[in-house]
Amino acid sequence: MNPRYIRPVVLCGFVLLWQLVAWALDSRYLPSPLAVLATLWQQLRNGELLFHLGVTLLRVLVSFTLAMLAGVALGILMGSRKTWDAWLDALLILGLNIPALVVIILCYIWLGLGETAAVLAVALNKIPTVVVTVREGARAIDHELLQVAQVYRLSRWQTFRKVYLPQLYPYLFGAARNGLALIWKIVLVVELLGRSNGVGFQLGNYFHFFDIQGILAYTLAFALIVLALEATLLRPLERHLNGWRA
Amino acid sequence: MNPRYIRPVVLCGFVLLWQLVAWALDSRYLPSPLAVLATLWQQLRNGELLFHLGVTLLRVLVSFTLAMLAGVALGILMGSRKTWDAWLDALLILGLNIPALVVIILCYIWLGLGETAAVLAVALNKIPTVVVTVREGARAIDHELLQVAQVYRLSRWQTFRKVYLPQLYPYLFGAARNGLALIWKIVLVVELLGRSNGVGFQLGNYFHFFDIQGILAYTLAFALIVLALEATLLRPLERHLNGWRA
Amino acid sequence: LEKVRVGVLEFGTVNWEMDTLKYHKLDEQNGIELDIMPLASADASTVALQGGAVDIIVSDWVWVARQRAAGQDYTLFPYSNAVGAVMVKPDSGIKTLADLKGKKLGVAGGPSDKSWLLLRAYAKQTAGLDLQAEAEPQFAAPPLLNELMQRGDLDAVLNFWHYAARLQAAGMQPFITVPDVVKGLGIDSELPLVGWVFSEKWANGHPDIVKGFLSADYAAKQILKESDTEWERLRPRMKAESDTIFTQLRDGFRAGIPICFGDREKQAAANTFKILAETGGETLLGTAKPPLDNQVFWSGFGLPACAE
Amino acid sequence: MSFLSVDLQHKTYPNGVCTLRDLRFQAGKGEFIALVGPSGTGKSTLLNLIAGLDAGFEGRIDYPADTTLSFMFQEPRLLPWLNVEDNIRLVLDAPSRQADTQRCARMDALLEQLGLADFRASFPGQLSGGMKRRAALVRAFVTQPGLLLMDEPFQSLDEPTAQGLRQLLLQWWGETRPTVLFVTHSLNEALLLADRILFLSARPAHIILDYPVPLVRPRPLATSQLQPVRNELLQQHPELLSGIPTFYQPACP
Amino acid sequence: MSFLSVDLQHKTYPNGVCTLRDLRFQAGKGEFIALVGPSGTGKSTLLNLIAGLDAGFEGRIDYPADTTLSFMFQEPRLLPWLNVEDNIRLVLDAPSRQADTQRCARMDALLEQLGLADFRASFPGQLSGGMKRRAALVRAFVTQPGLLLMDEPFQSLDEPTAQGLRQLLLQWWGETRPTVLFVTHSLNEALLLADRILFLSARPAHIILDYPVPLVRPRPLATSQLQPVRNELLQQHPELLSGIPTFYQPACP
Ligand SMILES: Nc1ncnc2c1ncn2[C@@H]1O[C@H](COP(=O)(O)OP(=O)(O)OP(=O)(O)O)[C@@H](O)[C@H]1O
Ligand SMILES: Nc1ncnc2c1ncn2[C@@H]1O[C@H](COP(=O)(O)OP(=O)(O)OP(=O)(O)O)[C@@H](O)[C@H]1O
Ligand SMILES: [Mg+2]
Ligand SMILES: [Mg+2]
Repeated sequence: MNPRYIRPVVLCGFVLLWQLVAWALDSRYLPSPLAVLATLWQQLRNGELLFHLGVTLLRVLVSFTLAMLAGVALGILMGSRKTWDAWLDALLILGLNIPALVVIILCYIWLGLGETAAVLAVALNKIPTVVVTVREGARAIDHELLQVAQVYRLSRWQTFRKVYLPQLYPYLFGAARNGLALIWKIVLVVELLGRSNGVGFQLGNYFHFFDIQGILAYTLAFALIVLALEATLLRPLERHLNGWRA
Repeated sequence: MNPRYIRPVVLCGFVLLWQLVAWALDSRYLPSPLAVLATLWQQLRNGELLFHLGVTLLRVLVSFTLAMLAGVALGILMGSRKTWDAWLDALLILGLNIPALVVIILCYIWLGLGETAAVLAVALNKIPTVVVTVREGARAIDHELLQVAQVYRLSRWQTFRKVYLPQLYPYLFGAARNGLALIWKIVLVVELLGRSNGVGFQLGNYFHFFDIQGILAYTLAFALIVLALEATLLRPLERHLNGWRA
Repeated sequence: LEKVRVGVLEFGTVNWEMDTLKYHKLDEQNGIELDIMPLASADASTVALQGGAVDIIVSDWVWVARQRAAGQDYTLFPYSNAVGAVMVKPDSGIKTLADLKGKKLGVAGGPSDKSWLLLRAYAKQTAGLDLQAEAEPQFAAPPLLNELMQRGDLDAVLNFWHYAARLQAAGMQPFITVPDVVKGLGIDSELPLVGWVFSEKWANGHPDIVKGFLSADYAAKQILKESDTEWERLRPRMKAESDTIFTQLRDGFRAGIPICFGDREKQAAANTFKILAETGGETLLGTAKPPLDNQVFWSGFGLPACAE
Repeated sequence: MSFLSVDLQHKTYPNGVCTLRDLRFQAGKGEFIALVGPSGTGKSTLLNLIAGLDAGFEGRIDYPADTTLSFMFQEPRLLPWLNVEDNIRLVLDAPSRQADTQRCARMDALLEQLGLADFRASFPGQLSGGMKRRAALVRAFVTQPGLLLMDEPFQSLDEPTAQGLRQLLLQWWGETRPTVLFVTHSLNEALLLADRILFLSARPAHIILDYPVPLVRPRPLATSQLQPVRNELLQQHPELLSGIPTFYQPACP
Repeated sequence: MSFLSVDLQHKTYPNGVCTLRDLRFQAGKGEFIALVGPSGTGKSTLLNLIAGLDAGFEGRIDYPADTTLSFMFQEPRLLPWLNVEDNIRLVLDAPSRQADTQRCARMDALLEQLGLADFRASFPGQLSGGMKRRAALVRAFVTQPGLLLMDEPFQSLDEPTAQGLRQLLLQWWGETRPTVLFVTHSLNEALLLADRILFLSARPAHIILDYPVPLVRPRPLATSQLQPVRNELLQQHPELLSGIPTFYQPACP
């Protein structure tokens, strides 16, 4: 099959299967995709979905950017300098393993129930995971190629852009994909605990009443956005950057 | 400074700083490390901590193993076979971006409120992130070295063990570290929502009374375990495997 | 002895009662064996009930009404009348509902919380104030709200009774309680909001268990109502930081013990439901619509005090 | 009787570069064939096709299915995470040739002969360019292949070492008689080693001369003694080493 | 006047391998020096030290601080994710030498001369071994360095191509007169190109003969005409190319 059609076919197949299973089980814990779509549509029409999704996406965007910038910088530092690694490693492990809940609560308490606290809490949860991934990449850097850059006196920026970064791409893509997913998971908890809008806030409501249909409708909306992002941005970018491997 | 001492020094420095800040602020939202240690000790003495921590660690262990095995297998498959990637990619993105909460609820409802459901829910949350990381590694595999294996007719297992896997190590370490952290985060939610023991259950109770001291005591206990794991297992292993890079 | 599995918050108020029940072997005396499943969050108990891990949990009748409308046959028997209160600082200057305008008001339980909806209806009715739009409601987890209130980040907070009790011990004052609000809305009766929730089908299949459990629970309540020594025994469970908090919690609990549940109360609930439906709309009720389904309340048991 | 038969219509890479076209030859069992041709014509490509590493071509390549292969690639291609000894043991442990004491002794002898005995425990990153190449040679020699493919094996080695290795190769070939395809840029080397020399044209490569070397073995080692044969060959075929010949440039289909 | 002065007590790698010991020489500005020595002795190590890529040694290496360098490594070391043209442009765009039209024209000419004009857009992975090497040569030539380090640059190229490149190198050296250090295993190549040949001992490397080439420029291109000089040299110093000499093996401190 032409690979361009595989993805849509898989998605349709998935929805179809879901519909069939939903019919067969006829359980309120597995609403049919049609019902979920209906809820989605209704929420879309009355504007709630767009509002909450918009708010959440904004938070995701800001904290994603923050976390990637800080995480990549720290990851490269720790991966390329042994001393920095030794100094920061223990704190990294601590940061990595503090429960999200703790960070969120402390942020809310110290910074108040505001956007700053919310976004910061998410970013803080995310940064260590980016560092861990990128650090591995920086450790695996090919020094022979860096020597080329050094001998020919490339500027720091050129060396970074053309020699260093391309070796990190696989790690960056991994970190970005996982990062988006993790942030989305944490933003929900953050919103559940202390915001008055956003998808997490809505999901909290739905969860309280066990409205799985509503939960799935919001999940679907976010998943569709990520799928679109994959198809229009991440995948083409990755294909472009990996052209030389073919 | 001798690098062997840096890590302990950093940890002590961190605790000292924390103690100072705690004294200066004198706020119940930032209990001093001494107070936290006291709680830790008390919980240790009365056996509660060991019990809950033990239960949680067992869940972490089982779901970590499950998730790494499934994730690495799928990641290699998708990274090395374009067709499989096209077929599974959309589902991977969906799996990656389903909120943890949704998976957990559905597992509990469909499988009943038992250990199977808990462990499965955690593993399901984790698998896609392993796949995403390992897939990038598999895409970056050096085919020239695989050709050596092919020409000299190495067995499949040898090829995998000696030629393929070493190229994946950086990705595997990234996935393992992040995985441990993520699983720990999710296991807490899982326990919060449907188990009668474990650290998540205890943290929920502490949160109920806003007992930050208790929360930090449990956090500390887990962090210490991970730090020990890093020092005795992960770091030496990584150093051993990376010996050739020196 | 027949087993009955009950899901309760490990450190919630319900567990005090269960502890007393167990301690005095009231379950055996009533022909059942109580099996307590401790849980760490309110949502965990609903998951447990729907997942079939427990037979009985505590929830509220709006939740039951909504689940029934969605095809679940849950039913409820009153457990407590104690609900929340709006707490303010003594020097906050908030005297009337109108003073809440533009104030930061913490709300526990989310925008669909019953107390919050009733408060909104009341404010609308008496002060013409739309709290949702004209005050600044902040929805957050109850313990977090308590802390933020004590830090002065909030001007007022609507919280569950045992959290409110702690705030009162910390020097805050109740500005208005939910019973006040209910009364103000013209509902002239005791109104239980939370209760034991179980499946109607299961209850019909095991009427003796339900009866036994509810009787045992009633007996436990009576002990807690009368005996101070019993409270001393429970004290470690309550995690009361001070005597004041301890007393507040004890008295609050006692005040919430329902005395009677008859037609009058059911009517009150139906009226309240109408108000909730107006304020909360579909977000709150889902597919449920007034009038309130009669079967929401379990009729297989009556409180002895109003048997007549 | 022919052991290896190559009959290629053409090999075109996905990006459209046509490297081999109408390239045909046969090799007898135990024959030593040298391949000489300009840089970038398709010599390495040809060896890849013969080794079965690339199935995207038009034509046929036949040799007995149970033939064991050794391939000395153009670059050493050692596994950087295995030390010299482990790199060699890896191919010794392959299922088709369980490492026995005899083979291990052979490995030790080869490491000694190639001056790597002190570097058994070194990782490839700690070796010089020539040492990596020597380690790869040990790897190729230690297994006893029926078909040996060598892609400029002695480049980047100093003359005495290279000369010693040539002798070693000849001696070993005399003992076990594998069929050898040997790519080189040095006509002298080809004259010294091979039974036949196949001269390849520029891309797309085909054979412009199939030259049986008219020298008896053992052959003279000094270059000066090869000179007459070399001169005669170049006199008859002046185009052979005249750089990139342009007289044959058909397009691929 | 000396341009480059090398005065090394020793260079020992962290794993204890001692490669250079008491190695001292000076090079005048514009001098062309060839380095000849057995495989694994420390020639690449020496070039690395001179290029400033490794500071872990005892001794001094001096040359003017503003000297621009080119280094043709032993392996091509192209960036695999940049195509041929971008690999070259990368060094053209370095801050010290902004790419101007003249330099770009130079790049085009070189690509043409080295037969890579049709492969500007190819990635290194799509080139043959010799083509990669030629691309790396373009990269080294296109910048106009004051000090040019070349580590066996013409290995793995067919003879006509290599010969053409030697001429090109000589012509270009005549025009811009960089100081050149040229590692080679071919005595003929060294005799053809260099003003002086430094013969290195086996590891730990030091200079066993500093030989000024007694030939006027332009020199004969045919090997046969170099033969008398070569023979005389080898007669005087029979140990030079006799494989790995063992007469000097002091331990490092
Ligand atoms: N990174 C390293 N770590 C340890 N030892 C090294 C390292 N690099 C090189 N060596 C050792 O230093 C010695 C000299 O290496 P070098 O690469 O300089 O040799 P060379 O003269 O260039 O040889 P060739 O002609 O084979 O390229 C070798 O014995 C090698 O094992
Ligand atoms: N993977 C590839 N994709 C596209 N073209 C390729 C690929 N590999 C080789 N080529 C092209 O095929 C031609 C022949 O390459 P090959 O490596 O076989 O040459 P060669 O004869 O071995 O040359 P050399 O003596 O320089 O090693 C070259 O023009 C090269 O550009
Ligand atoms: Mg080749
Ligand atoms: Mg070298």
